[in-house]
Amino acid sequence: MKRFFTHLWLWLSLCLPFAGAVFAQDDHYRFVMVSHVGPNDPNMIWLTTSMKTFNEKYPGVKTEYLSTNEYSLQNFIAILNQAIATHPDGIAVPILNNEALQPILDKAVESGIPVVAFNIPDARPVGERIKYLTYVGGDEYQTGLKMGEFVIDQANAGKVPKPVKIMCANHDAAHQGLKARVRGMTDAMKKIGVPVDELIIGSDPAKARSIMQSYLSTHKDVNYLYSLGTISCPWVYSVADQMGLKPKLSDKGVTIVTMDDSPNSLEGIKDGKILATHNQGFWFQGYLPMEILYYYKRMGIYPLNDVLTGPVIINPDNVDQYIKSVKSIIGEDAYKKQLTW
Amino acid sequence: MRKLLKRPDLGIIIGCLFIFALFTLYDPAQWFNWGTVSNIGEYTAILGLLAIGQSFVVLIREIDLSVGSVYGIVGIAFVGLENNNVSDVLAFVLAMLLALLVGLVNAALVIRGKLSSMIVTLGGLFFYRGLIYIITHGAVTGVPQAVRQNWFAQLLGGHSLRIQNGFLLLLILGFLCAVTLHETRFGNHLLALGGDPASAESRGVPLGKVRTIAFALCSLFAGLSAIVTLTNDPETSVSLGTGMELEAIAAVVVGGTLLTGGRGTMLGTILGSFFLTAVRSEIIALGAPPSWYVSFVGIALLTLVTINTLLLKRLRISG
Amino acid sequence: MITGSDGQSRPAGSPKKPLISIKNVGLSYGNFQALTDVSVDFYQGELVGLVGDNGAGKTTLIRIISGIIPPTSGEVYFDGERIIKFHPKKAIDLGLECIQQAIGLCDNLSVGRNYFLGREPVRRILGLPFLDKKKIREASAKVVHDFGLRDSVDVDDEIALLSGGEKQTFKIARAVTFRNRVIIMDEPTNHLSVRERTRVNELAVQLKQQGLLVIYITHDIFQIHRIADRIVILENGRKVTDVPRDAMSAEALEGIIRDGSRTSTKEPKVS
Amino acid sequence: MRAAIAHLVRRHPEGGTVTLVVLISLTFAIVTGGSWLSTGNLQSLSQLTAVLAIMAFGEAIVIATGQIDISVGSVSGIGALTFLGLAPVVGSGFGLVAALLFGVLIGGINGVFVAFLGIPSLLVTLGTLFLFQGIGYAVTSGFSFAASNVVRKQFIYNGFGGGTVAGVNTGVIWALTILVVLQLAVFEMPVGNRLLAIGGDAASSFSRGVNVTRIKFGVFVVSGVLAALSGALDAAFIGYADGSFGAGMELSAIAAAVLGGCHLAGGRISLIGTLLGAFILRGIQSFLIILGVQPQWYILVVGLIVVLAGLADRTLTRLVLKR
Repeated sequence: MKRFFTHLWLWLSLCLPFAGAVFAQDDHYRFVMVSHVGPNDPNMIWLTTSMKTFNEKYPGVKTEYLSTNEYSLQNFIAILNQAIATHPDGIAVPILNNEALQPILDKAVESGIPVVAFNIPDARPVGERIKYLTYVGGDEYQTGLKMGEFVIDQANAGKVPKPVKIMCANHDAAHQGLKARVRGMTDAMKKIGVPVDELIIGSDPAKARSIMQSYLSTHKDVNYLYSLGTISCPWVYSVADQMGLKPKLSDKGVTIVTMDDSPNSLEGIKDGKILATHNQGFWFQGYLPMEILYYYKRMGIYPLNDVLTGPVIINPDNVDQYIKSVKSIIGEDAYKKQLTW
Repeated sequence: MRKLLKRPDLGIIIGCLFIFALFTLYDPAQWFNWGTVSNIGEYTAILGLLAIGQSFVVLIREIDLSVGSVYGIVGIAFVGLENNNVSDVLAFVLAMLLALLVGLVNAALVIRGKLSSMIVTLGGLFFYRGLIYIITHGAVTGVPQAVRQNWFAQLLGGHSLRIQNGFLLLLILGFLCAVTLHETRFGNHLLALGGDPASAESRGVPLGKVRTIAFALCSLFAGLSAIVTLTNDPETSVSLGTGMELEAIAAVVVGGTLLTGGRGTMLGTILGSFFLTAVRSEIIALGAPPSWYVSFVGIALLTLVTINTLLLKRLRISG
Repeated sequence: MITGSDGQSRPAGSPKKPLISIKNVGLSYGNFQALTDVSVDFYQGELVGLVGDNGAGKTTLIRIISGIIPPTSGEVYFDGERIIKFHPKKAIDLGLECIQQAIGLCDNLSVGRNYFLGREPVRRILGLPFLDKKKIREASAKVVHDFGLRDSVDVDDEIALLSGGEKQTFKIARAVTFRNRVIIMDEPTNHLSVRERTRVNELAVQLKQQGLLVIYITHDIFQIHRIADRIVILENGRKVTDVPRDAMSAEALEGIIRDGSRTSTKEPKVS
Repeated sequence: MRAAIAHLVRRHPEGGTVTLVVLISLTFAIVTGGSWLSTGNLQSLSQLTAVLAIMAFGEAIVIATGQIDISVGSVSGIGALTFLGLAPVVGSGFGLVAALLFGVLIGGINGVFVAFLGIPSLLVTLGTLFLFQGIGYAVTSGFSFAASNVVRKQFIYNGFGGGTVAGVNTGVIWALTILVVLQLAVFEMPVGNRLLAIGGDAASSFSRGVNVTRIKFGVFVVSGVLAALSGALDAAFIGYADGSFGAGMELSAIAAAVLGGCHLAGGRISLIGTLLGAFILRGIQSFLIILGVQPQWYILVVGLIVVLAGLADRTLTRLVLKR
């Protein structure tokens, strides 16, 4: 956590003094972010919004956001290959899988295209890992692990019930990031001997609710629901509520934890519907890779360490502050529109 | 008895009785539980409405693969309009007009363009989903609390006597459609067209009109199903309705309607929706591995369709 | 590959041994009896008229003989050998050609490919069977020419470009030009002009004279009475009459058909 | 003039698609200032086209008999998972054989239901689509499906999609080989004549002695094998596979076949057209990426193109069959 802030502040302090106007006008670069965060993931808007901010600062630089429609490594690689074939001046890309991406990205780097990893790192040490400049983002496994540890802490403090069994609601069966979150949660719960189930709910709301109801009606010992993405968080709550499982935060009934800093998660915490959520700094994940690529192209410098933007746990103690910052970035109006409680 | 044996929905009636008996014997506590019943009822309503629409199209030997995407786009239009301070009734009307438009476009391409409905609606499946992605940019949207509590949202999404209104709506519309299908001239035309288009035309059935109505009804039911879903739980996402076209077709066919047209019942379609929902629900409840239920839906589909086909063969032989 | 010809000499008169022998054949769809206990023999070198009203079971009987459906009871012998496996392929291999009313041509295929469908001539290249397109083209072009179809018909064009009459003529031509032993014609003169009809009837007689067995199905007793050697009448799935042509007049035979159909009104029909 | 065009189209159902490919390629090349035709893009495009085309060939063969196979997406996923799951354990040769055997097995299941039990193919393959998708999800939650460095050096792995020959992915060579083989089988051999006959009129072909059941069964097996091969080739190219592998590809494969001039009613197909159809679909995607358009527009454009291609094909056919 400390490292995260050190680097973050370092970078922000580096970025801000150079107003875009100083030299941006005569630089014509094209940076591409190839992403698996598609339109079925509400976080996409954070990435695109932050890239827009970057563009306002450097009007001469063209940025493009390319993503698959849903999680699919196969399609992702197809798009990545085609993006590389256009010879952009820099690429930002999540390392969905080391083995799959190594040959492609190493070749891109060799051909002179700088690469910045975001959202998912290559976990191997520098030297062995893919030759990207640096990594900006959180860590999916840590995200699950830290949330598990937070839950145990809170339960020990008596604020919430002790976990008996945990259900992870997974809306995308193929998404490796979600699976890593489940592994993190499972490992955290192993320490206190609590079983963790993963339920594939699919991404259609009606079907997802039906599937969860079926599961919960017989797995009555489940008292923690981990919604692995913002998208499923309101579904999880409404199902638990309809089934009379008392999801409202207290030391009884079921407790819900979720992921990401969407208005739904934040307002959910504020209203006491959700115990906690995670933020992995999606705004930074969109913005910083562009800055890093720009600095690299312009001056040949780049941070030698990874820039960790998360995980950060958002809970009732810090949620108000957080809501303010979110509103300042995406705007009051968009914030309200995305709210589905 | 002979009359019963000749019903196209015999297979699904047996299937439903079978799972009913099986689940009753195996897991009565879970099965006779209001939570389970209302859960199954809720999704049966959504799937059933989609499937009723699909039935009309399947009965005339066509298919509509676009219903999942239409469900999505109509739902998103409905919520989007409500968000822009359009009153909910007006939003409903406009969203349903959109559905109607989609149905008419499908019908026009099939009739005027003389295209196979599979091509037309496969195109629609892609097109409307693409439109959803582009319009929403991936944003999840909901409707304000106030709108959700008013009478209209309650009418479609609320409960009466602890039963979802959506489910009641399914029963009412299912009954009306069954009457339309078996007791009216339009229904007769529809079945004739499905059974033998050439003969139907020679007997003066207005083929174009019947086809147009069938496609329009299919899209309208898809839209209605989406709105029922969203008044109950008003959250849209780009994946709203993905893969629903396949489930709807599965429900229709499991319910005994022939893909070759002209034979089928609305009761069968509703029971088909119930069957798929109930089986999936029980499989999850019984603790099947988390992703295996996808496979079980496939197996259920194969089994019932096989039974239906074999029954039909026996029937054909016995004249 | 398959020529249908067994190289045997074909005497003009009827030999003692039947070529096709049908013994007590029955066929039922559930509780509907399409054929009941039908026994009939067909001999080489004769032209048999198979007559009956709609739904009498003519087409069903033909479908059994040409291997499309197996009977539910009874036996079928071809050239003294009992048929166990019913499949059109087997019938064609035995030298039996059936010209059916509705089916027999695939609209999407070219004239040449339709001509040889099911018995395509091949050239072996590296042991693999490749279509001998030259042979297909030449053989089918000859047939088209011999049977007086339009000169503009290109054998590489889809058969869908032919008119109904042309298609019927082509089917007959196909059945005739392969050297077969049995030709079955199911209502061959439907859709044909008067002149074409005469030609078909002449052809049936010619084929018989060449020593083939010709089974000619029709409901027009007067037409068949002029050319057939023997008339078999089916009614409600039963054989009611089996007489040499000279034994009864066409009018008398028509009477049998008319009387038979009066009792059939209660039974469901099979087309 | 019209007769001449009609004649041309009659003999070459893919004529429309060829014209479209030329037009699209020219437009794309000009609009992108030549970068659509860059070596890098063509390399990536050819690999993508090959994988989709192999699947679409199988689909086209099924469509030729008037059936449809929508399980191919799941089958290719199973093929990919089997190949990469077994390659590190038993070597890529056996892995590949196992993957293809699974293709045969699933194709065989489809074939039994369709050909022997007479159940509509749309439903059967819908069932197997769900069935094997679930199995794909289930197996990927416990095992790893990545090509190790040892596997990546194996000859078979490189020969089946993992490597390149003269800058061209080996998958492309397989696609072309399969195209030649199928083209010969469908248009130059008796079996192809019978296959098309079944699609045109199953009852007539049966009456001509064609073994309809066996051929219907056979096309599903072929489709299954090709789908599994297509999955294995792409998995070897990527070096990793997950549960989403092949998801949704069935619709692209059908779209490629329709674009290529295959009639869904059966009896009239073009394999060269199918290859070009796959090329168009993939080409549009790369075109949009070069323009910097979000790929979400892609499926919208695909939807439009499928319908427009259907309309164009319809017009051509009407022209052709006018007497």
